[in-house]
Amino acid sequence: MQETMIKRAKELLADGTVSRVIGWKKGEFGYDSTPAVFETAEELDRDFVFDDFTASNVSKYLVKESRKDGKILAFLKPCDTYSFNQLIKEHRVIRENVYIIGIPGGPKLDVEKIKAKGITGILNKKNENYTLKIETLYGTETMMFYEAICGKCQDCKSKKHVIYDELIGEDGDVLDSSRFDMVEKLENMTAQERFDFWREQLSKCIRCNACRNVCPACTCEKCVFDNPKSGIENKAPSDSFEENMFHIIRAFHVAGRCTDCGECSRVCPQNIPLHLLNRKFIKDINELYGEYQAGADLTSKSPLTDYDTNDCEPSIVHERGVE
Amino acid sequence: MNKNLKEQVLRSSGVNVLKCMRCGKCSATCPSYDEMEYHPHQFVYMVEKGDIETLMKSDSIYKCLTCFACVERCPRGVEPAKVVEAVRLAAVRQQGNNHLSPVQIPEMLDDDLPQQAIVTAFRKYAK
Amino acid sequence: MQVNNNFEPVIVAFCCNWCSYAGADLSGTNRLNYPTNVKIIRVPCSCRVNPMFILRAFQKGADGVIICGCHPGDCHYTSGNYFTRRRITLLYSMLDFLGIERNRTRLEWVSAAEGAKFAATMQQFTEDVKKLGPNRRLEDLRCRKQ
Amino acid sequence: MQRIGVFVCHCGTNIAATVDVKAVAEALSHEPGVVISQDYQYMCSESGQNLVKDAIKEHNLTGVVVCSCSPRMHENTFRKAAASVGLNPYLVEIANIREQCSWIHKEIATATDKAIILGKAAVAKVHLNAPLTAGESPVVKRALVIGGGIAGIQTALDIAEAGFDVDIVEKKPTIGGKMAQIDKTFPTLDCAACILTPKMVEASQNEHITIHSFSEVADVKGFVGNFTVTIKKKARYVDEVKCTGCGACVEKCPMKKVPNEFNEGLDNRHAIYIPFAQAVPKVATIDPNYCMMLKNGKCGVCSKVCAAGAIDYKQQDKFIEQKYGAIIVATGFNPINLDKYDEFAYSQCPDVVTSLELERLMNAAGPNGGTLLRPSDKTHPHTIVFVQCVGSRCDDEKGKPYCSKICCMYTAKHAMLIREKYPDTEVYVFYIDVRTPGKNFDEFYRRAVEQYNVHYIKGMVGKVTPKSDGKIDVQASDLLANEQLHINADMVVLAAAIEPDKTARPLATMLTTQMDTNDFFTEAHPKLRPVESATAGIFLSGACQGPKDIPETVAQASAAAAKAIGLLVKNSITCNPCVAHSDELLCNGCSSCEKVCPYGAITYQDKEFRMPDRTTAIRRVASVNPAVCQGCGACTVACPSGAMDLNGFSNSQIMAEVDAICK
Repeated sequence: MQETMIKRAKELLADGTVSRVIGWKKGEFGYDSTPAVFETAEELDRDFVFDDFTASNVSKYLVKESRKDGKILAFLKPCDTYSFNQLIKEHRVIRENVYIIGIPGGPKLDVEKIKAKGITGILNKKNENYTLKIETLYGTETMMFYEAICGKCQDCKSKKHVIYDELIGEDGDVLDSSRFDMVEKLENMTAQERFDFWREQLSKCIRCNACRNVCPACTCEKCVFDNPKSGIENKAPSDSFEENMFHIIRAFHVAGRCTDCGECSRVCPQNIPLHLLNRKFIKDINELYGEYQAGADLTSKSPLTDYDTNDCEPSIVHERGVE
Repeated sequence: MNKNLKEQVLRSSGVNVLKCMRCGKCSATCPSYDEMEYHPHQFVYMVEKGDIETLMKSDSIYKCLTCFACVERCPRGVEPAKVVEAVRLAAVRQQGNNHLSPVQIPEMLDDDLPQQAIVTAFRKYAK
Repeated sequence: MQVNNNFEPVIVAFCCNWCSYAGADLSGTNRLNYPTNVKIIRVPCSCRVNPMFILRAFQKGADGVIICGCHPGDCHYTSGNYFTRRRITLLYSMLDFLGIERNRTRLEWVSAAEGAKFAATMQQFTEDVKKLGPNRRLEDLRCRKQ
Repeated sequence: MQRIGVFVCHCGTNIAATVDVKAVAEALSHEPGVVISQDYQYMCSESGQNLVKDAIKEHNLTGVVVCSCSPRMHENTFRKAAASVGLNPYLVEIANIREQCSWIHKEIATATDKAIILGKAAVAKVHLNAPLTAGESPVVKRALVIGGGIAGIQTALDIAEAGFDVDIVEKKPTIGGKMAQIDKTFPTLDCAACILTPKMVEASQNEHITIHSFSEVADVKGFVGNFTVTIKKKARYVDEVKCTGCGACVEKCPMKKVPNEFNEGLDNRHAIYIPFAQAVPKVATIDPNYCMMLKNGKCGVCSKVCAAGAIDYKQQDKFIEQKYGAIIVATGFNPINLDKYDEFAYSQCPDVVTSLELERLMNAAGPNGGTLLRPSDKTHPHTIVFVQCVGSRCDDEKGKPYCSKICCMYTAKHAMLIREKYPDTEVYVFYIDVRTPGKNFDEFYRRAVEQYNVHYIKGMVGKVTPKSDGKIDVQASDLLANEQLHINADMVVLAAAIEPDKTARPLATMLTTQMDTNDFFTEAHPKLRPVESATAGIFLSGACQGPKDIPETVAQASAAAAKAIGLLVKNSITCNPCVAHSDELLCNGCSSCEKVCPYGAITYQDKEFRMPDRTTAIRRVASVNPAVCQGCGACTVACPSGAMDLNGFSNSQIMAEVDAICK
C-alpha cells in the first residue's frame, strides 16, 4: 500500500497536478510516524510512511496548507474525510486547493498498548493470523493483534470515504458501531459514581493542550482559552479549571461539529477518555434531535444552529438515566 | 370589649373578619334567619367590634344549623358559620364541663334523623 | 446527607429582557414574595446565555443557575429561545453526565404576564437547591467563601 | 481609571421602607472605581436627576450606577440625564432594587444585603461599559387596531384623522362590539345605536381605514416602528366585495334555528346572517356549523338567490401579511359566565337574565321588538329584582376580585327605563355599595331613587328559587332594616362581572406585552403612562386595560391614538445600539453565527489581514449590519471563537455580573 501511494504521489507531483503532498513521515522509531508535507519525489522515497501506526488525522493541517499557493495532495483515511468535509462546511479549508486520495482506514495500532505489555525496544512488527509478532532489541515478542488496536479504531464508525478525488483500494460502508456503549454505561451509574469517575479522570489533566491542538474541529484563529478578552482565558493548569470548565467548554464548542474522529483521546498523554464527552453530545443529539453525523455531507444544518418548534425541554434530563 | 375573648374567637374560628365587605349575602342565604336574634352578618361585624359577650348570651348561637350555606355563598371567603361556631364554643367553654359525651348519643337518636344532622349536632354540642 | 438548615444558596437567574425580566418586575409590582437568594442578571434574550456563563457562575460559587426566557414561539427575536432550548438541554445533560446534581440547573419559560409563575418558580427552585446543599462539585476552591 | 458614581433612590418609601438605602450607598462607596455614592428621596425627579448631572460634572464621572426601580421604568430617564451633561448614555447602568428587591422582600437586613449585591453587580458591569452611539430605524406609517368595538373605532378614526393609514382587525363579522348591543347609554339615556352607528359608517368610509372583519391576528413579529403582522381572514363563504348586503340570502335560508349571538341567544338567526341591520361591513356570513350546504352539500339556496353571485362555498381562510409602525390593542370585555352561580338559578330559569341580555330584551331591534317581556312566557313582568356585584369583588375562584365599575350605573339606567316605560312595575335593586363617581352619575342614581321610586335595598340576594307558578322567589337580606326579605318576582337581572376577552391572553403573548392576573393588559405606568404597554409601540385602548364605561373608553381610545400618532409622525426612531459585532481578528468565518441570526444581519467578506508572522492572508470574516441586527445575541453563543460579542451585554460584562453575585 505504501508503495502504491508513493508511486501515485510522485505521478501527481510530476504532472503538476499538485505541488505538495501531505502524509506521514517516519520517526526515530518504527512507531512514531508524524504528519508531514513532502515537496519532492526524493523526500517521498526517503521519509513517506504508511503502516499500522499512521493513525493521525491530517485534515486539520489542511486549514493552513490549503491556503498556500498551489495544490496539495492529501491522503485521507475514511474517518479523516469526515473531518475534512466538516472543515469545508465551515469554510476553514479551500477545497479547490486539495487533491484527495482516499486510502483504506485502520485498524491502527497503539504503541502504548504494546508497551503496556512490557514490550520495549520495539524495532518492527508483523501481523500473522491475528497475532502480532514484534521484533525488539531483545528478541521477538508476540501478542494478540486486537489487544494492540488503538481506541479510536476499536469503535470505528465508518469505512466509507465521504469525499475524495480518487481512491486507492476499495471504499467501505458506514458501520454499526458500539461506540456509545461506554457513554450508556456511565449514564446508568449514579450521579455520585459519574462524578467520581470524571473527577478522577479530569484531575489527571496537565493542560498540555494536545487534545485541543490535534482536534480538527478546534481551528479557531485564536482559542478562547488563549484570549484574555474571552473572560475564560486560562493557559496553565490550575486548581479545578480543567475539571469544571476546560473540557466541558471544549466539548461544547465542538458539539454538533465533532465528527468523532477520536484524536483527542488518542493523543492524551494522561489517557483521559475525552472522546466520551464528545460522544455524549453526539448521542444526545442523535436521540433528541435525530441522527446527525457531522461531516457526512456538506449541506445539512448543524443541530446547534437549527431547531424544531417541538424540541424537548431540558427537563428531559430528569427523565433519562439515573441521578 | 373583651380583647381576649375576641382573640380567642378569631383564633378558634380561623376567620379573618376584616375580609367582610358587608354585602349581607350570608344573612340573605341563611335558612335560620328568622330564628336568630343576631344574624350571620352581625356575628361577623360584632366579632370585629369585639362585642362577643352579647352574642354569647344570645340564643342565636344555638339557632345556627351549621348548614354552611353562608360559607358556601360568601363572595369574600369570610366563613360566617365558623365565627358562629367559635362564639358558641366560647360560650360552651365558659359553662364548664357539661359536654355531651358519645355514650349519651344512641338513646337520643331518632330513626328518621338524617346522618348529617347527627354529625352537625354532635359538632355543636360536644365541645 | 447532612442538611444544613442555615444554608442560604447563591442563585443566579438569567432573565430575558422582554418576557422573564418583565415577569420578574411584575411579581415585584404585585408584591409576590420569593427568596432573596435569587439575583437576576438581565440579558436581551435567553439565547444570549452562553454555557460559559453558567459554568462560570458555578465555578465562582453559585449553588444554582436558572435561565428564564419567553415561551417557545413567543420569543421577542422570533427564534432565540429555540436555540436556547437546544443548547441548554445539551449542557444540562452534559452536567448530569459529569455527575452534577440535576436540580442545580433549570430552564423555565416565564412570560411578561406571569409574575405569579416567576415568584413560584423562584420559590421552588430555591427550595430544591437548598435541599441539595452547597455546590461542591463544580466550584473552584479558590473562589470558596470563607 | 474609572470614576463611577452610585446613586441610590428611596423611591419615597417604596425602596427605603425595606432597604436601608444609606447602608447600600455606604457599602457601594467602597467598590473599586466608585468615587461618589449618594442616596436621594426621588432620584427620577428633576432635583434627583440634577444630583446625578452635577455629580457627573463635578467628579468627571466615567460611569453611573442608579439603584432604583426597574430599568424598564427609568433607564431612559437617567440615560438622557447623563447625555445632557455629556456622558455617553450607555455608561449608565440600573440596579433594580425596587421590583426585584424592596417590593418582594420584607426583612430589611436581607433585602439590604441583596440590594448591595445587585448594586455591586451593576458597578462591576459599568466598569466594562463602552460608549455606544445609537443608529436610526425607519417607522412604517401604518397602524393596526386589534378589536373593532367603540374603543377600536375611535382609535382608528383619530389616527386616520391625522392622515395615517390604519387597519382594524375584528374577529366578529361586524365592527361595533358591545356598544352595538346596548340599548341606551347612561347618564344621558341617549340611544347607543344612534351615536355608535354613524361612527361605524365613518370608519368604513374613511379612505385611511381598512376594516378586516371576521379576522384575527395570527402572528406578530418585529419591533416598534416595524411590526410584521399576519392577519387571518376567516372564511365567511361570501365574497365581501360582491355582497351588497341585500339580505335576500338570509330571508331564504332554510336553516333558521341558530342561536343569535347578537341577541345573546334570546332568539334565533339563520345559518347565513348579517348580525344586525347597521352592521359594518354589511356583508353576509355563513355559519359553517349550521349551513347544510357546507355540512353535507345539500341546499345551496343562498347561492341561487344571490343576484351578485357573492356566495362562495369553497372560500378558505386567507392569511395576509402587513407591516405596521404601531399596534393598538382594543380587545374589550365580556360578561363572565354565570353557570357556577347556582344560588341565582341563572342556568335553571329563563327569567333570570344578565344585564346584557336585558339590554337586548329592551332594545327595539331585540327579540321582542323593544317590549319588555319575560323570556319564559312572553308576559309583562311586574316585579323585577336587580342583583349587583354578581361575580365582582369576589375572593373566590368563581368570580373576580375587582369592581366591574359599570354595573351600578347601567342598573340605575335599567331601573329608570323600566319604571319610565312600565310604571306599574316594581323594581328592586340589591346593592352592596352604589358607586357613582363620574360627571352627573350620582345625580343620575338619585333620580332613579327619588323621581322613579326604584327600591334600593342595601344587602345581597342569597337565593333565587323559581317556583311552579312561574314566579321567582328571591330571598335577600335588608341590612339596614336587619331583616330577611322574600320578594315574589317575575324577573331577576344579574349584574355579571366583566372580564377581558379570552383572545387577549394569547394576543399578549404574541405581542410580548404584560398582563395582570385577571388578564387585563398592564399599562406601562399606572398613573403616568396609562395608555401605553411596557412594550414599545404597543398601545392600550378601552376595557382590555381595565373595566371602563363608554366615555372613559372613548377618552382612552383617543389618548392611545394620540400616542400612536406621536410615534407614526416620526420618520425614524432611534434604534438600539446594543447590537452584535464581530472581532475580525478572531473570526473563523465558519458561518455558525449566520445560521442562527433571525434577521439575516450577518454577511461575510474576504478580507486581507497581516498575520502575526508578518505574512498577509485573505480570511473570510463576518460583519454585522447594525441597522438590521436587533441584539438578541444568538450569534454570540453560536460563535466558537468568541469573535462575536454584543454591545451592552458583552461576555465580559455578564461574567463580571456573575462574579459579583457569586462573590
